[in-house]
Amino acid sequence: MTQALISQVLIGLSVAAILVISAIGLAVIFGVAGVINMAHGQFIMVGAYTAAVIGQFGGNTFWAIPASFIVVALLGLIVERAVIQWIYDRPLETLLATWGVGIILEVLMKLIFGPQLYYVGSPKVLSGGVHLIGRLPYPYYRLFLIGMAILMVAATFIVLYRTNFGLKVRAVRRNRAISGCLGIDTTRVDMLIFMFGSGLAGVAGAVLAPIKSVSTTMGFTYAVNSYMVLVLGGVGNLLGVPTGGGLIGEAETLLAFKYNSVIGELLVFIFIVIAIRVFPRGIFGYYERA
Amino acid sequence: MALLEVRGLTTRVSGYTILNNLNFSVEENELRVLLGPNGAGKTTLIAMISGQFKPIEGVIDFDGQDITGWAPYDIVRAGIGRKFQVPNMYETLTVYDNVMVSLKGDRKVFKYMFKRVSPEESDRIWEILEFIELAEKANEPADTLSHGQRQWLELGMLMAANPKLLLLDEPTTGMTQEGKMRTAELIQKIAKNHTVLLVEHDMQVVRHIGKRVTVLHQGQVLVEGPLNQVVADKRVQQVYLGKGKLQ
Amino acid sequence: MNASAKQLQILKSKRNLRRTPLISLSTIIIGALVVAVIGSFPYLLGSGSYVLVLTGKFLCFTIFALSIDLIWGFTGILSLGQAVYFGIGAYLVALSLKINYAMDHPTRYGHKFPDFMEWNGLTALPKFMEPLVSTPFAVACALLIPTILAFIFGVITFKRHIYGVYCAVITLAEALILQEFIIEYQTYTGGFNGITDYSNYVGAPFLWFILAVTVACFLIGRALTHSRIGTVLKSIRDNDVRAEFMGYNVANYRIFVFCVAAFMSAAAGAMYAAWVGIVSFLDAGPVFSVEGVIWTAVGGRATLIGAFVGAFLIKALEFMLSGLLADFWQLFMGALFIIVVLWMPDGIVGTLGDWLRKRRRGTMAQIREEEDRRAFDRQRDWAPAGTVKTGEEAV
Amino acid sequence: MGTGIKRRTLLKGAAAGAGLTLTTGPYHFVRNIAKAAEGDTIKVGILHSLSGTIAIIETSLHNAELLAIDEINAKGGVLGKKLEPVVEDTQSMVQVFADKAKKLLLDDKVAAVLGCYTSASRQSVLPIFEQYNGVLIYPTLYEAQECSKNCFYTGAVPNQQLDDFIPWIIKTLGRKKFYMVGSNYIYPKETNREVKALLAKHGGQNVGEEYAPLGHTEFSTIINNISGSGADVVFSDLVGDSVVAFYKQYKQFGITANDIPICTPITTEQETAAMGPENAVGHLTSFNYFQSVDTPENKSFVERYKAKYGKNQVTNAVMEAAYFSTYFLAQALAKVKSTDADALIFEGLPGQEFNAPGGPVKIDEKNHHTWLWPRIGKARPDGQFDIVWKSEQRIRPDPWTKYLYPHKSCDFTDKRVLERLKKPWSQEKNRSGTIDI
Repeated sequence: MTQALISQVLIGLSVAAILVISAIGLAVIFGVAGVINMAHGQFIMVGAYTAAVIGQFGGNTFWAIPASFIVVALLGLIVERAVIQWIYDRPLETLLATWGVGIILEVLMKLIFGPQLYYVGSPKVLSGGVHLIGRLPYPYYRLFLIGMAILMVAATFIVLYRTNFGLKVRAVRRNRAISGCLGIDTTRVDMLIFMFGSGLAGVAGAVLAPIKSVSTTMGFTYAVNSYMVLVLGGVGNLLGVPTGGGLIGEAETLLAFKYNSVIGELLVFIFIVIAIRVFPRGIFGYYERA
Repeated sequence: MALLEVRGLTTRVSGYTILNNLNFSVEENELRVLLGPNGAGKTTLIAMISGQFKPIEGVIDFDGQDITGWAPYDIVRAGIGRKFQVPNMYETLTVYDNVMVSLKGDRKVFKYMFKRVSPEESDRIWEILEFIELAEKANEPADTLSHGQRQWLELGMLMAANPKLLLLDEPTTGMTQEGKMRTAELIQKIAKNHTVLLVEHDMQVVRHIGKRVTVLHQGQVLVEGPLNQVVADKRVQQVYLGKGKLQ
Repeated sequence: MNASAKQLQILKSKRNLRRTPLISLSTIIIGALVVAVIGSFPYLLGSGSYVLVLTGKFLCFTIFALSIDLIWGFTGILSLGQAVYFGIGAYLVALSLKINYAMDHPTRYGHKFPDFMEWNGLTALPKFMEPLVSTPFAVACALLIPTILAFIFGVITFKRHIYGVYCAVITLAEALILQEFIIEYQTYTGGFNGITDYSNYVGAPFLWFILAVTVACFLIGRALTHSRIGTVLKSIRDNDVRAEFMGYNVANYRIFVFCVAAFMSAAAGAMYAAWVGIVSFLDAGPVFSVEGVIWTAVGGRATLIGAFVGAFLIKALEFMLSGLLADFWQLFMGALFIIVVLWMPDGIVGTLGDWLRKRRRGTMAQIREEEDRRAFDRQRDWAPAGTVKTGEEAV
Repeated sequence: MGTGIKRRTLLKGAAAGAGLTLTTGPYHFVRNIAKAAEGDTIKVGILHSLSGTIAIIETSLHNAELLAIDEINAKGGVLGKKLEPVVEDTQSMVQVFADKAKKLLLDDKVAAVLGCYTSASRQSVLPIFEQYNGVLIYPTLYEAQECSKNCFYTGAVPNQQLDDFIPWIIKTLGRKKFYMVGSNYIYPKETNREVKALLAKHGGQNVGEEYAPLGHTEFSTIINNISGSGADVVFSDLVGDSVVAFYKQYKQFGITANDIPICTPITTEQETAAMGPENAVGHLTSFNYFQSVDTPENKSFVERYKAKYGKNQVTNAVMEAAYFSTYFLAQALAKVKSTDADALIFEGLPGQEFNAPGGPVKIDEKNHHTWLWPRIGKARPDGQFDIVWKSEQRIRPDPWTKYLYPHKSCDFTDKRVLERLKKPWSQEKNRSGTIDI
């Protein structure tokens, strides 16, 4: 029993990692660029399909990661130039526009790849697992996912808080007009940060494809989970992502273990709503002055 | 007794002490000017009185009751109106509606629901609109007004609310000289039948209005008294050295 | 300009300011026309007609969109969970109808109570559902429970000053919860299959009833937004901080309008269930909520009629395109949303309105001139960073 | 403001006009065009989701049906008329299914409808078909316990999938401890009830039962529970995305088909392709058709399908059913020489025979379900299935599973039923052929 419980906690870690991976891109786009990107799930989906295509040419996940990053970043560039750049000052309307973008992406992908599920294998190196505790081996791939999660958060942190570019980004976020006056090329900053966020979503698609199913309709669930993670953890603070992800992931797996998956999901949602009521800005969210 | 009395007011924001045990009071029907270098805590004091922030220590008495830590709308209902530094009204509403919404009266949801604009109220609105010289723009959405006109409209809204005490936070920012002068006159008109607490940088305006002056420094009252006497004061000049000279 | 001219101006503004009547005569005429057309569908198209079925459905959607318009368009609360109230209303009515139907029409298992309870292992109608046998009671619940729920949610949300994006995401989560809940407790809700196979009320009388309710909702909405309280709601939408410092208890106003909206949605849901004869978890889910928001946006925020246009337009397009070019009709829907957001942020009705208002102001040349003057006015004296958020300059 | 009056009314007018014309106008226009074509074609409704979550499988059904219609038309159609498919996208939403069913019946006046996949969709449209007396041909395996006058069921029912499968697992594989995993809706729940009944009968043992939300893709917990339960075989009726995620993660947690095989009545070639054969290899599926079935009919069917829809396409049991259902319909129309629903239901379709890719199939005269050839397939490394067992004779469909409902059966030739069905729907709402025996 205790053994099973411990292994369950470990599994929870990997679930948390999956949540973090899928949410980090949104944390950048939503939390930093301030765009309510409803197409986030579809971005992940495109990333996964990129991985599938790479797979057709014999490349494995390690090839897919950079490829997906580039592809989806370019996609993000197009979306940002075509749609988002006009509505930065109307955040709630980015929601509608990106919802439209999401629909379009889904249909296009269906027209290109057909409606059937696609296959993405996991690299040979990561097949198999290590025996930690309990009967089951702990899959290498899930360890890899945990690693990826840490890596992606770290990378984002460095980009946002340890580079000159990150400084500009935060400046623009605080006050677009003034930073413009101070000679920061705000359009370029917006563009790049949106691309970066999209790219991260693409990576998420690439690394999640081998354990999930790849279809044109896979997006919505990821988008929803990502928003839950962000809102629970707190928008605009990177620490919020792992916190929110960790809480939700562990809660979901442990509840699923105690009762069953459906009740688990249900309770987690309720827990989130209550939590948000307690911390209106999320656990790590900072309060705007005044 | 004093209309507004602030005792031992203290507040910190992220470690910095903005107001430090501040004592200060305003009499009925007086026009008080609040002076002080940047960061002296003028705006914070206003924010405290209007309930935007809660003080860490100290008491704010208004009209005989302790309003410390009240919700902003309760404080307003108690009779304190606030003019923001940046002009601040309802952009998509017409000038008329802006004033109409601000009219004095019961603001409870269900009491308000079936209320219509009575003739008296309408007259009052037009009176105000003409007073602030925006009558012919009554039908225009507020966001078509120029900056100066916005400032005036907000003053008008405050008059409509007809509070016992008006807190005016730099109402002349970003105006041309003659704009400032006209605003000064407007304020004097208002001050005829309201108590006004005015925060102002521009010495010309202050001279123009020139009544009792309080100088804040590092969150405490430095000097208080008639204008010329204050200006003559050594400490004040020290405080202002390097900053905008008191010419 | 000289004094006398000014006086003239003022007089003119005063005259213009005579409040428009609650409903102008011409509105009544055209409204009556529309109502008459829809009301005569049963005769124009035959009572069995498919378009008739759709029309009733769209009217329910219209009310739903209207409720979103009230809270979003007029008060600035974006709720992505409005379907919660629609769904609860729909499910309660559907349950009641289904139970009654099962009583005199044995289900496929030959029992006297809903089949989804049978295959989930129940042997009789659960105690707590017996009150639902009386349909009037069910309808009462369908209207009241959502309103009360909205009140509770409203209090714990707006009293804590949660709005904007956070409000949007919380309400989204609420919709998800209800959806999960319905699927999980399929013993009582029919789960993934939803509730179907009960007597529905398709036909002229009920269509007229729906029509009447729709008109009523529009009147309520009009009265609400046109009266003084409407002005307060708009002022809250424009600048809630200022409203707070004008002595309005913003939270209370938000809660109030939120409840009204929830009530409307619930009514729409109740009629929807009775009309189409099938409800499923999708009617209570986030996707449906967002659809509602989109109808409102496309039709035109802050214009009541926009809700009507948006709902009818999009649903009609959707159903025609999905028949004509089954594979990629959704492309057009996606494109439509983007176009509306980018090029007509005030929606179809709003944009039309602007255009008309401009035309009335005179020739394009005059308009441009006026715009320039305005721009100049705004430039005349240097404005401090108007973009700074209100109250941010404090401290 | 004042000027606003006229504006607002103008808008209302414009808006209302727009709204109405857009609902009715073009729609009728299109309809009339369609009407013009009427007479020289026989309309057949194709009612599947081409978008949304279920489109993954339903599109392939839609393809198979169109393929069959093309072939029939190529051979000269029926009664000298071509079959005209009326395709509707139901967006994976039950309400839309109901809507479009109404449209097909009321406006397009189709002779019959081929369509639906999930039980949810079938149950949402059946009341409509009963009310307007249409004909629905439903090509999917389903949980049975149903027989509606207006529906013909050409997919497998439990007694054709489980009655041999479960004993085979227990006897041949010698595995007795079953752990049941399913998606959380009617089909898995009903199926598992039957499995439990069969287990009790053949001395199997049910060590666990768990349901995941539809579209759930995180199975680590369930897998952990499975390994904890000491089960030696998993019985899965997960559907859609869940299947793929489950098999993948199952493999990643290092459980192979030799340790605990997954047995299922629903995983097709399509899913094995999607999850990657290496994840499926060795696991078992019970179906009446596999792409690897070795008959000339099947070979040419697979060829024709790939020729029309592309090399990498795979065929599966549900598609096969969709394919021969279309032929059933064509033959029935030819037989009764009319498109009258009752004629089709009582003379046309019952007893139809067709030499399907999976072997000769036949619609039962009594219960309007279909005689099929149960098979058990073992997934190969190439994603196809080795047929490890095939029933000697064609199995009779049994809409009322005898272990659960011994005293019920379905018979449309029975007097009482006919009596009941003679009455119009308005007087007699019960349109099922169920009788007590």
